[in-house]
Amino acid sequence: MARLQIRNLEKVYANSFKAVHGISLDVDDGEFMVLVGPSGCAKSTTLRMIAGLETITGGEIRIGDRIVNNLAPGQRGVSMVFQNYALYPHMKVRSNLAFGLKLKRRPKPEIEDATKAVANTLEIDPLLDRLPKQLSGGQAQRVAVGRALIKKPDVFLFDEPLSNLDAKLRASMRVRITDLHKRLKREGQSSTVVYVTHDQTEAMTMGDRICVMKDGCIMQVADPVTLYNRPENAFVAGFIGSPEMNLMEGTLAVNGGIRVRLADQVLTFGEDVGGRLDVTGGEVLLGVRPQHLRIAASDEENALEGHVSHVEFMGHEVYLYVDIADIRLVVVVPSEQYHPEDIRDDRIRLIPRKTAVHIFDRETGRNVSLSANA
Amino acid sequence: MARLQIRNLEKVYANSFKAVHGISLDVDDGEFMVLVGPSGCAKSTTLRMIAGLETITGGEIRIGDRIVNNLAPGQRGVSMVFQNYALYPHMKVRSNLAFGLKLKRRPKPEIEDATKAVANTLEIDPLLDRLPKQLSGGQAQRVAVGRALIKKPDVFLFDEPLSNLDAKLRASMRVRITDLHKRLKREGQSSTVVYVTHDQTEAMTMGDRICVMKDGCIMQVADPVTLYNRPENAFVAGFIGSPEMNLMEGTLAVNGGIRVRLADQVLTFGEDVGGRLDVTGGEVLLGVRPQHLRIAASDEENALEGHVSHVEFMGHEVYLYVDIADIRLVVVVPSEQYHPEDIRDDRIRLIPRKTAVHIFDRETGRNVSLSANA
Amino acid sequence: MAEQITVRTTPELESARTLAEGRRMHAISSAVRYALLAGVGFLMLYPLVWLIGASFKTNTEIFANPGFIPSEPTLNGYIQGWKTSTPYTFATFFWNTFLIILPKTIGTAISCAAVAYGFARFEFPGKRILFATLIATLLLPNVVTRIPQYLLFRDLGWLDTFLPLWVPSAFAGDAFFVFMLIQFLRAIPRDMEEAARVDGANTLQTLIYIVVPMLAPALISVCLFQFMWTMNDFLGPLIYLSSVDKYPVSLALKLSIDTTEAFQWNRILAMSVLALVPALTVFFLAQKYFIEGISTGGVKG
Amino acid sequence: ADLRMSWWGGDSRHVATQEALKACGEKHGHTIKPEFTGWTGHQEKVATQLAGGTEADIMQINWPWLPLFSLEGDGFADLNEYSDTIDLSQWSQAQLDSATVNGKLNGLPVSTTGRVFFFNKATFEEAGLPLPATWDELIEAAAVFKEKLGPDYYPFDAQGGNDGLGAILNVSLVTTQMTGKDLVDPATNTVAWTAEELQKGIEFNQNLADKGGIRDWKTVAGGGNVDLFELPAWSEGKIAGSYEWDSTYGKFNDPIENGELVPVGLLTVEDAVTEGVYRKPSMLFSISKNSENPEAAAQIVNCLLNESEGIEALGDTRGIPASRIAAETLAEGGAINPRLLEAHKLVIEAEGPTVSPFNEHPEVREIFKDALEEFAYGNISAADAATEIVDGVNGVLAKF
Amino acid sequence: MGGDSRYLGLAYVAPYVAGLLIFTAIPFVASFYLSFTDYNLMRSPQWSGLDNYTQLFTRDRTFRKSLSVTLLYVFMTVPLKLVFALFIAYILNYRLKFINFFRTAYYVPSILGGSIAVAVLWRYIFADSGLVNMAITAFGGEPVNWFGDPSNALFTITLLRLWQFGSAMVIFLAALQSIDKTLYEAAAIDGAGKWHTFVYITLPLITPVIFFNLIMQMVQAFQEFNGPYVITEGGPLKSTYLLPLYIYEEAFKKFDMGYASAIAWVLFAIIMVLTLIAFWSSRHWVYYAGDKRS
Ligand SMILES: Nc1ncnc2c1ncn2[C@@H]1O[C@H](COP(=O)(O)OP(=O)(O)OP(=O)(O)O)[C@@H](O)[C@H]1O
Ligand SMILES: Nc1ncnc2c1ncn2[C@@H]1O[C@H](COP(=O)(O)OP(=O)(O)OP(=O)(O)O)[C@@H](O)[C@H]1O
Ligand SMILES: [Mg+2]
Ligand SMILES: [Mg+2]
Repeated sequence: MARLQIRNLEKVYANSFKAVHGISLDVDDGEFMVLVGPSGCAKSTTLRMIAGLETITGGEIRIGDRIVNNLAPGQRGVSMVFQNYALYPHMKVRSNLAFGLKLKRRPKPEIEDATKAVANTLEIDPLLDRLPKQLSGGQAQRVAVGRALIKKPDVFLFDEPLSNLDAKLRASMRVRITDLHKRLKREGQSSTVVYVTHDQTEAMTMGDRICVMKDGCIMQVADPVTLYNRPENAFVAGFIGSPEMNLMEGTLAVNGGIRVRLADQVLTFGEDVGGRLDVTGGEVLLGVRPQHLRIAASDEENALEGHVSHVEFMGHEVYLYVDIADIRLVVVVPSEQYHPEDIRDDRIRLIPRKTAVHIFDRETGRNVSLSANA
Repeated sequence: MARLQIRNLEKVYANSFKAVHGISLDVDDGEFMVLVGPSGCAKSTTLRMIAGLETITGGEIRIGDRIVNNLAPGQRGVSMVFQNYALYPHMKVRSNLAFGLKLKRRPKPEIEDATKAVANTLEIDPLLDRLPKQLSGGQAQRVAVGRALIKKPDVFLFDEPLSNLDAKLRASMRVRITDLHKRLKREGQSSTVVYVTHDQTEAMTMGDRICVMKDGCIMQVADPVTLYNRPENAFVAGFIGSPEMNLMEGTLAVNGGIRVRLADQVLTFGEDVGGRLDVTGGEVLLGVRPQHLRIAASDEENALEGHVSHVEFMGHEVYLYVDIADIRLVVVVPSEQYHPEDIRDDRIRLIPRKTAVHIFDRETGRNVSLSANA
Repeated sequence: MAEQITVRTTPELESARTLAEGRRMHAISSAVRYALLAGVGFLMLYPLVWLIGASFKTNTEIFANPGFIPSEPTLNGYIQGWKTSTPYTFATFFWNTFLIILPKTIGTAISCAAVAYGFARFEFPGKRILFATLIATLLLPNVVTRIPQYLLFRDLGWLDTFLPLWVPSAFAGDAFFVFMLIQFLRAIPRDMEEAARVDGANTLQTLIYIVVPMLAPALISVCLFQFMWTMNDFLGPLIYLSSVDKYPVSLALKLSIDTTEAFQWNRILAMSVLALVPALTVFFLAQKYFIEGISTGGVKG
Repeated sequence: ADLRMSWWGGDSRHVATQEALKACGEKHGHTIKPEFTGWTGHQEKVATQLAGGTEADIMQINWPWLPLFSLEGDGFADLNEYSDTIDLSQWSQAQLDSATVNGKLNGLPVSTTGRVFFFNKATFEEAGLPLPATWDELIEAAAVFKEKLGPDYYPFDAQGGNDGLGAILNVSLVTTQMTGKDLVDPATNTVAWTAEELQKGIEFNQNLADKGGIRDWKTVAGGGNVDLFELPAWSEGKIAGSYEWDSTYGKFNDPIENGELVPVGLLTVEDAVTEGVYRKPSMLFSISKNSENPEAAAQIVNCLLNESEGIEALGDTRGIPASRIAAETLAEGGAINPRLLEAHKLVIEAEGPTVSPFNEHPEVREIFKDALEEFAYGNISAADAATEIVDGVNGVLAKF
Repeated sequence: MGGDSRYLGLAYVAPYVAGLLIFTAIPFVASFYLSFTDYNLMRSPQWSGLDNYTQLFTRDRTFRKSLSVTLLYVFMTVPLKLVFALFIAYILNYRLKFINFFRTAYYVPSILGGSIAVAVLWRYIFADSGLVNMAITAFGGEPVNWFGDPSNALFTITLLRLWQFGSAMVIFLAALQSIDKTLYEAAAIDGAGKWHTFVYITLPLITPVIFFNLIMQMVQAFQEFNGPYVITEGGPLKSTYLLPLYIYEEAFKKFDMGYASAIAWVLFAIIMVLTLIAFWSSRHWVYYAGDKRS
C-alpha cells in the first residue's frame, strides 16, 4: 500500500536552476531504496520533494494511491530523519519523540506507551529526560530515528543520517537501521524507505536497491551486487566500490583478441571474450578495481609496470599508489601477500584479473563490456 | 631541535573535572605522532595545552629546549589546524594564509612569496581571492593546512582535520597530508606533527607512531604495525583495526595445551604456544580480528558454531555478523570465498587463525599472550 | 487507439491540474501577505508622509487641512527655516550635530566592543559585580542624576563644550549597547580567535583583526542606534550647551517654539524633515547589513 | 566687558534681541553673548545653571519663577544697588513691587500683561448679535448660536487645556469680581476667599459649560489639549471668543479666516465688586548674583529697556513694554498693531486687586487644576472642589 | 588561555570601570544621598533623614496614584509591544520582494523618535474628530474620546509606544533569522501547522532575545516620560501621570530635588526587584543554545 511512485519529477529552483531533470522511480512497499551520488546531484532535493518541503515544479509523486503533490508535509504519511537530526533543542528527548503524536491530539496514555515502545526499541530509555545537547552523536541519531518511527509513517525518508558520526558509530548505526527495517517488515508494518547518502559503503550495505544519481538524472537503479559487478557506465563504476575503481584512458583494438593501449604500454586480453564486446575499437576507459590487480611474479608477462609513490598500511590490507606515466592506480594487497622486497627501485608490475575488467566508451561513458562480463 | 616533550601533564578544568591524568610523551623531531582515542578521552585537551589554548595545571611541556608552559600561543612556534578549520570568515584566502606573517611584520614581498609557495604546494592558487564561505569542504581544509604551513612552525598540531569531509575526500586528503609531511622532511624543514583523530584508519595510515588514549591516560604508544599486531591491552586491540577485533568473554585453562571456554563451547590451541603465556588460567577475553576467522570445512573440528544474524555486502568483501550464544562476532570474508550455500539453516562454523589470537586478562585488560604471539 | 490516448493523457492532465492548484494557493497566500504588509506599512509611514506634505504647506494650512497634499505648495518653510533666527544657517547646526555624533559613535563602537569583549571572553575577579552595575545603571531614572552630573561637568570645566555629550559614551557609558554586544559575542564561536592566537596574535590583535570584523554587523547596528538616538537627543545639548553657535539640530529645531507666542509651524516641520534625512539615509543604506548583520551573530563555524 | 544673556522665545524675539544686544553692546563697549532657546526646557536649563552657579549675567525670567528661584530675594542681584545705572523711574512703584522679594528688586518688568476678552466679530454678526458686555449676554448668545449657527458653535472658551489655565483664570476672575479680593491675602498670607465664595465661582463656570457657552473640559481634553488658536474651530469662527493675555492678540487673530478679533473690556457679573483684572508683569530681566560685571550688565539692561537703541530694536517682541519711555517711543513710532494697543489699554485701565505671584506657583496651580478637573469629570462636588482648593493653597502658602 | 594573566579581562573592561567611576558613580551616589535631604536647587541640601520616604509612603496620594498608573502602563505596554514587535518581525522574516523597503518603512516610526511631528500627529489621529474617530464613525461606530476619557488616555500613550516598536523588532528579526530552518521542516513533517510551529518551535528558540527585549522594554516603560509629557501632560485626572513625569515635575517644576530623588530610588528599587525576578525566572523559561553541555 505504501508504494512510492515518482513520475517525470522535475525541480526548477527560484533562480531558474534546474536541479532535477524529470526522473522516474518506483519504490515497492517495504523496499529499502538508497539514493546515492556526489554532492550536488540533487539527492536532497528529490527527497525533500517527496517530503513536501520543496514545491514540485513538474511531474508527480504518488504515495500509496494518492497523488501528494499538493499535500502539506504532515499529511503525506512520511517521516524524515535529517542529516543534522534537527532535534528540537529546547525539548527533552521524550517531548521530541512525542511531538508528532501530540500535534495529532492523541490521548496522553497512548502517547506515553508509544514513546516507551520506541525508546525501548532504540535503547534510549535512559535518555528520555535529557536535552538534545546532552546527547552524544550516536544517541542523538537514534532519537532522530525514534522520532520518525513513532509516527508509523507509510514512508521513511533519511537524508544522510550517519554522515555526522565517527567511523565506528557509523558502522554500528548502519547495522541497527537495517536490522530495524527488517524487523518492521517482519512485523508487517509499513516500512518503505528512501535513504540518501553520498557514502557508497552505506549504499552497498543497506540498500535493497540503489539509485545512483548524477546532476539531477538517474544513472542506474539496481541491487548492490549488480551495481558492483555490472555498472552500466563509468560514473557508476567509479562511484561504487572503495577504493575507487581505477579508470585508465586507453585505446581499444578488437582484432581477434582485445588489446588496450595505455600510455606507452599495451595490455592484451584473451580472444575468448573479444567477440562479445559491442564495439570493435576506439577511445576507451579501462576500469579495474584496486582489489583486482595483483603484483606480477617476475616471469609473468602482459603486466603493467609502474612506480610506487605511496604505501598505506591498513592493518589487514595495504594500499599501494602506483603511477604509470600520468595515470595513478590504487592497488589493494592483503597484508600477508605484501612483501616490500617485491618492489625494486620503487618499480612494480601489476596484472589485472581479466574477468573483472570493464571497458567504457570514453565519450559516453557507456560500459561496452557488459555482455563480455556477463 | 623541534622535539616535543611532555612530562606528567595534567589538566583540571575549572569545574574541577580532571581531564588529563599526568601523561608523558616524547615526539621526535620530524615525527608524525597521532593521538587517537574515543570521544572525550582528552585528545583535544592535550593538543590545546600544547598550543597554549588551555592553561596547564600540572607537569610541563617542552618544545625544542624551551619550557613553553607560560608562553602565549603565538610564541610557542606551533601551528594548528582546527576541526572546523576556523578560517577567518571575513578574510580572503590570501589574507587567511598571510595573517600569521603579517602579525610578525614580515616585509610584503616576503609574505607574497610565501603565500604563493604555499598555495602552490596545496594547489589552491585559484582560490586565493575567495572568501572561506565560497570554498567546498576539501578546499577549506587545504587552506587551513596552508595557514599552518606558511609559518614554518616547529610543531604542527592537527585536531581531527578530516572529520568534516565526506568519505572520498577524506581518503584523498589523508594521502595529501602524509605526502606533504614527507616532503617537508626531505626538504629539511621542521615537521614534527601531533595529529588528533578518533578514526583508527587515519591513525593507522598516517602515523609514524600512534598514541592511544583513554579517559585522559595513555594506553599504548607504538608504530602502526606493532599496535595492530601486538596490542598491549584489550582497549587498544578493540580500538585499532576495522571492523573491530572480536573480544569474547571466556575462561582460560593452560594445561599442556591452551583451552578457552566460550559460552557453551571450547576452543583448544596447540600445546606449542601454551608454555609462553604468562598466566595459567582465569577469566579472559579472547580476541580475534574479523579477518582472522574463516568458515570451517564441514569436517574440520575445533570450530565455533554460531548463527548468522546479518550479512553486509561490501563489494570486494562480505561482513557476516554471527551470534554465538550472547556473543556477537563479525567475520570478514572475501567475496569470492563467500558462498551463501555454506550457511545451512543460518548456522555457520568458524575457525580462528591460531597465530593471530590474543588473550587478555578480563579484569585488567592486559594482553597476556604477547610473548606467545611474538 | 483512442483508448490508448486517453490512458496516456489522463495522468498528465491530472498532474498539470495539481501543479496549477499548487501555484494558485501560493499566489493567494502571498497576496494576503503583501496586503497586510502594505496596510500596516502605510500606518507606519503615514506620519512621515504627513510631515513631508505639511512642510510644503503654508503656515495656516497646516492645521486647517488634515490631508497631506498641500493645496498651495510652497518652499517657504524650507527657505525661511534654513536661514533661522540666528546668525547661523542650519548648516552650522548640522555640522555641530556631526561633531557630536562622530566622536560619540566611534567612541561608543570602540569602547563597547572592548568592554563587551572583556565581559564575554575573560574571567576576572569582580566580573559579576561589574556586570551587575552595568545593568543597574540602566534602571535609575536619569532626571535625578542630572544636577549632580551637571555639577561634575562644571567642575571638569566641560560646560558649553561637546565633551559631556560624547565622552561618557566613549567610556562605554551606554550600558544598553554593552549588554547587546555581549549577547552577540556569546553567540560567536571562539575558534577563530583561538586560531588567531596560535597564529601569533595577542588578545588586542585578536580583538582588532578577528573579533571586530566578525562583530561588525552588530557593531554597525550599535552605531546606527547611537546615530539615531543622538540625532534626536534634545535634553543633553539643552543643558550642557549655551552658545547658540554650538547647538545641534535637535536643539535648533525647538529654538523657535515658544508656546506663549505664535510661531512658524511650516519652518519647523521643514527643518524636521531635513533633520530626518541623515537618519533615513543612513538606515536605508545600512539596513541590509544592519539586519543581516544581527542575524550573522552566530557566524557559522 | 564680556557678558552673557539668556532668554527663551520665538523667531522674531530672537532676531530682535540679538540686534538690540549688538546695538547696546556697541554703545556701551561690551560684548554680549546671546544664549537662547525655545520655551521647552528653558526653565530646567536656567534652574540647572542657577544650581551650578553658571547662569548668564542677564536673564529673562518668567515672573512666576520668582518664588522658586529667589524665595528669600537673594536668588538674583538686587537691582536697587544699580539705581545709578538703571533708570528705575520709568516703572511705577506697583510694577517694581511686583518684582521685589524681601525688599530686593530681583528684576525689571519687561512688560505688563493681563487678561482681556477677545470676540470674533464676524461670527456674532452672523448670529445677528452685538458683542456681549456682560456674562448674561454671553449666556444668551450661546443659545442663539446653537439655534442659528449649529450645535458646535460656542461664543466663548474657558476650559481645560493642558494646564487648565483657562478654567482657573475664569473661575478666579468671577470669584474676584464677586468678592473684590485676589486669591491670596497678602496681609495674612492665606487664601482670601472662603470656600463658599469659591464654590460660586466654580459653579458659575460650570453653568457656562452647561448652557453651551463654552466647551466642557472633557471635550477639550479629547481634542488632545490643542491650543485654541491652532483649532480649525477657532479659525473658522465656531468658537467665537476667549479670555486671553492681551499680548497674544496677534496669535489669536492671525488664523481667523473671516473678519477680525475684537478686544472687549472685562465682562462682569451682577453685583460685581470689582472688574477683577488679572494683571502682572509678564517677565523680568534679572542680573545674576554671580555676575563678574554686574555694573556692565546693568548698563545693558537699562539700554534694552530704557534707551532708544534697545527699545527700537526690541519693539514689541516681548509685549508692550512696561518701561514708560519705551512704551511711549513705540506708540509714537506707530510700530504696534492698534488692536493690540487697544487690548493693552483695556488691561492697564481696568481695576482690580493686586495679583500675587502665588497665583502662578506651580503647586497652587496644580491644586487648583486638579480640583477643577475632578469636578469637571463629576468626581466631586463644587463645594468639595472649593474646599480642596482653599485648604490646599493654604497648605502651600504656609510653607512660606 | 595559556600564558594570559587572569587580570587581562580587567584591562578590556577598564574603560567601563573608568567611566563608571568618573561619570556614573558620583551622580548615582549623589542622588541617593539627596533622597535623604531637602534640596531645592538654590540652596545646598539639608539632611532630613527618612522624611522624604515617610512622606512618600504615608501621605503622598499622588505617588500612589502615579505608581498604580505606572504599573498599569508597564504591564499593558510591555507585553503588547513585545507581541507586536514579534509579530511584525515574524512577517518581515519571510523572503518577499521589496522586503528591504518594508523593513525600512516599519522602522521609520522609531527613526522619527521624539520628533515634534509625532506629538502633533498623534493628536491629529486620536483627537475627537481625528482620523481614528473618522474611521470608527465611517464604520458606524461611536466616536471614542481618546484623550479626554481617563480610561482611554493611557492606552493612547501605549499605542504611541507600540507604534515605535522598531528596535525591538530589529532584534527579534535577527533572532528569527538565526533559527535553523531544518527545525521548521522537521516540525512540518511532524504535522505542525504555522501556529503550532510558532508556538512550539519559534517561540522557545528565541526566548533569550525575548528575555533581552523584555528587560529592556520593561526598563524603558518604567522610565517612559516623553509620551505623556508631550501628549497629555499626565492628564486627564492624572490617568497618564507616570512616575517619571511625577519625578520630573517634583524636580524641575517644584524644585524639590530631594523628594524627586526619593521617588526615583523607590522606582529604582521596584525595577530592580522586577529585573531580579525576571533574571531568576529566566532560568526556567529561557533556553540558551550556546550553553555548554551540562
Ligand atoms: N534553494 C536553492 N536554490 C537554488 N539552487 C539550489 C537550492 N538548493 C539546492 N540548489 C542546487 O540544487 C542542486 C542539488 O542540490 P541538493 O541539495 O539536492 O544536492 P545533494 O545531492 O543533496 O548534495 P549533498 O550531497 O551536498 O547534500 C545543487 O546544485 C544546489 O546548488
Ligand atoms: N571547558 C571544559 N570544562 C570542563 N570539562 C571539559 C571542558 N572541555 C572539555 N571538558 C571535558 O574534558 C574531557 C576531554 O575533552 P576533550 O575535548 O579533550 O575530548 P576529545 O578527546 O577531544 O573528544 P572528541 O573526540 O569528542 O573531540 C571530556 O570529558 C570533556 O567533557
Ligand atoms: Mg543533501
Ligand atoms: Mg576533540
